[in-house]
Amino acid sequence: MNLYTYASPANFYHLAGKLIPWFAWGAGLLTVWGLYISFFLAPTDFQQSEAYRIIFIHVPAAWMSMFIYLVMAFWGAIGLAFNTRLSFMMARALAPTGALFTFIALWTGALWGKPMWGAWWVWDARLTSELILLFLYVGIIALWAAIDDVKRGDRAGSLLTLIGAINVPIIYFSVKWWNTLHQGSSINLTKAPSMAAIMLQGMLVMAIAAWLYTIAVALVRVRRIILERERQTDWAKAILEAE
Amino acid sequence: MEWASWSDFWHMAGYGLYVWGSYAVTAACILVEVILLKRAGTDTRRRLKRMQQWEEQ
Amino acid sequence: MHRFLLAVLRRDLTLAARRRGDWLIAQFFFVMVASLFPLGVGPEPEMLARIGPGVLWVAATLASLLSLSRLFADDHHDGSLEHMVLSPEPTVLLVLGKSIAHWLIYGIPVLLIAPVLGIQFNLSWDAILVLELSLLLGTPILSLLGGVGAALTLGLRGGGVLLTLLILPLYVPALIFGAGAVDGVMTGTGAEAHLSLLGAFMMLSLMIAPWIAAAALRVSLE
Amino acid sequence: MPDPLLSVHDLACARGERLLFKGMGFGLEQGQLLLVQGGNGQGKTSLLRLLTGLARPEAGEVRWRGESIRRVSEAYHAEMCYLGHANGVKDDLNPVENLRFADGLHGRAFDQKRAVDTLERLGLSRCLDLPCRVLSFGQRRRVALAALLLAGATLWILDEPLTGLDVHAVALMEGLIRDHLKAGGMVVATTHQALNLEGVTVQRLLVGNVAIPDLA
Repeated sequence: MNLYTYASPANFYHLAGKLIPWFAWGAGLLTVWGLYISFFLAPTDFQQSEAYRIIFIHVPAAWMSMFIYLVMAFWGAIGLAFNTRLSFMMARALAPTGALFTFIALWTGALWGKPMWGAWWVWDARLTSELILLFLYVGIIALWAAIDDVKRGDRAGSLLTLIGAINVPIIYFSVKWWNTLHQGSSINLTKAPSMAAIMLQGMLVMAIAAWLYTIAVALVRVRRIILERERQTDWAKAILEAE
Repeated sequence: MEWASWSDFWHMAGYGLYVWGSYAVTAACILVEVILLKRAGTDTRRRLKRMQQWEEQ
Repeated sequence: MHRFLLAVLRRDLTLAARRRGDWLIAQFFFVMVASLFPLGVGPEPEMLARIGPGVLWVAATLASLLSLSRLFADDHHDGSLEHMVLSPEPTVLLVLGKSIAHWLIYGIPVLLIAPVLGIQFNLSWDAILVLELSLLLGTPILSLLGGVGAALTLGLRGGGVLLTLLILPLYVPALIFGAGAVDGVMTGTGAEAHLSLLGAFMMLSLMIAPWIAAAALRVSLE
Repeated sequence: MPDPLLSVHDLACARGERLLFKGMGFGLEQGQLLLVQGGNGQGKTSLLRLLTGLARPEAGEVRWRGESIRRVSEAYHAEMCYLGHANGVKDDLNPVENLRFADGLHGRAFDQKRAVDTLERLGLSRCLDLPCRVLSFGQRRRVALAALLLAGATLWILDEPLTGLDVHAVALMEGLIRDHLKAGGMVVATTHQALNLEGVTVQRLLVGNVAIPDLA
């Protein structure tokens, strides 16, 4: 079992400990740079005036919410296929941050939508799938919370993540299609306004910052989970005693 | 530079509430997550240590 | 293989026949939820016809959840679920059999009751016909996906509520296509597209859900 | 040397984060009985569930005819029958119907006469047409035993088969096990009670570290 030794929780615990500061500092610096671009370099949009500056967090948060879900599904599938404990722990460590970004995407979406379309909430495909994604995150976290047995929880949560991963694209397209049929809501959200290169750059910097932040937070969380699950082993005992 | 003054900056051409509402809530969310994470970390370590002491007796 | 499937079906149907109260509750729930809406939104016929398809679909969805929490729980409780999983046939067939049995016990009565409720909601005959077709294609989805939720939450405290939380988001496409089909025929845009998408979603659920539910069931029994 | 019919290799089992046992290995041939012993919470039931294939081991594997039971689970389950703490008897059905559905689910043709004979042999002749709900715990256990007999499996895995049985039923159970072993069957069982099994070679397996006095 080669995979098993490489993915050994003990090694990973120490590796993660070394990596966390790098990711955390990287996230902090990039956030500062991203915020500088968002507020001082990016020009006023001629259509949306200053309100568009919300997209510098809205779009990265929406990207992250979906990306984290896919990564969770990936780790879950790896765990189910190869029975690697660490992949389940990664999936668990990512979920709260994924839910957080989903919430941020919804919140900022509402605050952006109000001045732009005159409504806090519209049932368009992206907002609706984001809402369903939040429900999925909450469901997965609730399932983990309800199952005391670690092994069962890991596998059950991963199966739910997988079936959700199949379902989210279907939900997106069904809502999108549903909207094109309902003539009542005439708001067209799919038309992207022409975007200045500097705006795109700001969004990308913020997205990378969010990405590094997610990695840092997930590593902190996975270290805690590892320690909890491995507390019977000698190396974990040594760590606990040293502190 | 887009802004003539600080009050211009906070005003955001009338969209201040929306823009700053977004950024403030995002910052608060991340702050809460980091604090909770820190606290959960120390709690877990303390609990595990306590259990270890108990088991060794 | 099909003999095993038939055995599971016959067993579950016999058990349901012995305990009629259990599945009648779900049907009464369906009727009651649907009847509460006119009281809440007012009796104007146009308004009722407008919301009717959605209300009936949501009520059918909730009623399916009510009966799904029992899908594996009773057999788990008396140990017969373990015996069935340990039979020489694959678990996926067992799950498929139990999902089909659930549909026969819950879905068919919904199909029989829905036209009556459709009349209450002032739906036209065309709309009622399409409602029936959409439920015919859509309720199996509820039974199949619900099997996944029932397997995942097997034996958990508060499993019924958790099941609702896990499965409702997955039902969204069925709800959209199902209620949309009836809407389509009422607004004159036609129902064929909705119905064929609903059928496609049903086929997809049929191909994927039993496998995931079988895996979940084995995980839950460990 | 070929593997015994049922063999266990380097098996480890954990409950939660606690390791119950590891490095377990044994083999069982036709006509042999394995008595699993150990105190409460030492992992007897967990071991039996590993043997059935319901639970998955932390490490190691269980083999049937030299193949991992994960790979040949369908063939294995056709030759194995498990009786756990719960009887697997449906309260809403009468004993005969219970046996009929058990047969159906295992792909066997139902033989009404044989089922009734077996139930009568187990002392249930007076309640053949009563729903199992009204039967006592011991009587329901007998229905489960009838299903075990009718399954015609080579390997019986019995978790506390004597719980809730009266003296007659215990004697009956002992007879059934003896007959099964003589006919070339195999039994893995846990029990807290003494078993009278003269003429049978008993293998013992101690799970955990709490010694238990001889029971058979």
